[in-house]
Amino acid sequence: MAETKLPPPAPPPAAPAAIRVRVLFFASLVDLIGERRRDLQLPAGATVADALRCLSAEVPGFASRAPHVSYALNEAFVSSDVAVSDGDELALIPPVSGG
Amino acid sequence: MAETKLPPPAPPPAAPAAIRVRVLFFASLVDLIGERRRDLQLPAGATVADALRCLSAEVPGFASRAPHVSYALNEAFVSSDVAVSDGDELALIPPVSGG
Amino acid sequence: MIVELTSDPIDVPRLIDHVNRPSNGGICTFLGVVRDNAEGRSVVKLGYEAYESMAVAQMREIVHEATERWGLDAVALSHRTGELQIGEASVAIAVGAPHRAEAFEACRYIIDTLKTRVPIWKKEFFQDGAVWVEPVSSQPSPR
Amino acid sequence: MIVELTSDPIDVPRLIDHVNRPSNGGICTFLGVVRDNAEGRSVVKLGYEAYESMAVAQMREIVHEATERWGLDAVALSHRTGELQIGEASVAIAVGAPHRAEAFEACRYIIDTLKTRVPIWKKEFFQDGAVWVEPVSSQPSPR
Repeated sequence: MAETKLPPPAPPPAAPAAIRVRVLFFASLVDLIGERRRDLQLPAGATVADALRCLSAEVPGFASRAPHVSYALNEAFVSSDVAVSDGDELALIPPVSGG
Repeated sequence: MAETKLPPPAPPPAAPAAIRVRVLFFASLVDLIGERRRDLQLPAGATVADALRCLSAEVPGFASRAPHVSYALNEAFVSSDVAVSDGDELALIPPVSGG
Repeated sequence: MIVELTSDPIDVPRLIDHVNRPSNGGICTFLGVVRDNAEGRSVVKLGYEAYESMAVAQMREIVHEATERWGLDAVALSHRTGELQIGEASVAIAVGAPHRAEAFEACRYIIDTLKTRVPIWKKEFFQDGAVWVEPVSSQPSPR
Repeated sequence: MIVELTSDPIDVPRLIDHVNRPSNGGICTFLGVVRDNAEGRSVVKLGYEAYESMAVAQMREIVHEATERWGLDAVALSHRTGELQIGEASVAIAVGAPHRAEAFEACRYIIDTLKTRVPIWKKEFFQDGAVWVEPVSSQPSPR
């Protein structure tokens, strides 16, 4: 005779795993922010744009600079809709003036 | 009574004054001609072209090279119809290959 | 290939020697040197800051693009960091090629491209202050 | 301005120093160096012969044309004479300018123009002989 098994209990809804992203600042952004790097805690699935919104909330004056900043994720230029992953290095690149 | 004067005797036709031109040779023309300079005696009023004709007569093999040679009179490039003067320095310039 | 960031003065003859190969007939070099003025103001000195690891990676990539496009085997690219006095070279490029057209074009490409996307920043020091130079026209975009 | 013919090796750093003025931000140099081959044949060495007085006069004229056209105050041009080994510089040009475009363009103009009308001739020495190089396309015409 077949036994009827109870389904296992559903897991509780997972709190989104937090990821840590290291943000690097250079040149005028160091002057603005007062430091060269900062670690951000972001929800899994966050994008570069989310990281920027987070910084805009934390750093007075950053929001107005953001449109003139480019982003490099692990040393490659990316657009702001790219997702970040735990351990990523996100560099904020003001307009460059080498040469 | 009016005297009829004889016209003065016409001067004998002047032998054209001879001019001396120093011709300079370079590179392959030195190999052809076997010397770096030669003085030419030319009639007054002679042109660069006359000097070249004179050289073509004197130097076997020069006539066929002449079309590829440029001319500098006293260190300035000239065309072959320019007149030469006594004491001029006429350089024959093969196609150049400096640089 | 030499591709480097350096806080020491750039040794230009070393770069030229590096690209002077027996098969090359022409070497074009470009030096960026510190001018004594900027937009009408007297410049006292300059400072260069780099995102070093990425700057070197971008410089390598640009050199690679040039060697591929012009078929070159000899390029040297050095960029200075730190504080520079008037007349010092901030960047030096040397390109050797069998013929001169390629040497000139590749050298020009490298400096033009470096200025658009290598993460290095210049600070101009005046008598009465200093500013980071950030031409909006040089804002890099993803490629 | 430095404009010279020399039978000694060209001192490239001296030319660069000469054009490194405080108002200049870019220096472009070009070196012609002796290649080990020409039209597929191995070259052992080169010899350069010049109509020296006129060559220097023409070089001065070309430098003058470039300084006028690009508004430059700093150009150096040196051409070697005599026997040269592989890798030695036969000609060196250094141009300093406030901005790089002028430096590149003037430097290119000077080498291109020099090759069309400065009375200097190159002899290529091979294992089994030697020839004067006389490209008919470089036959100067009166100006």
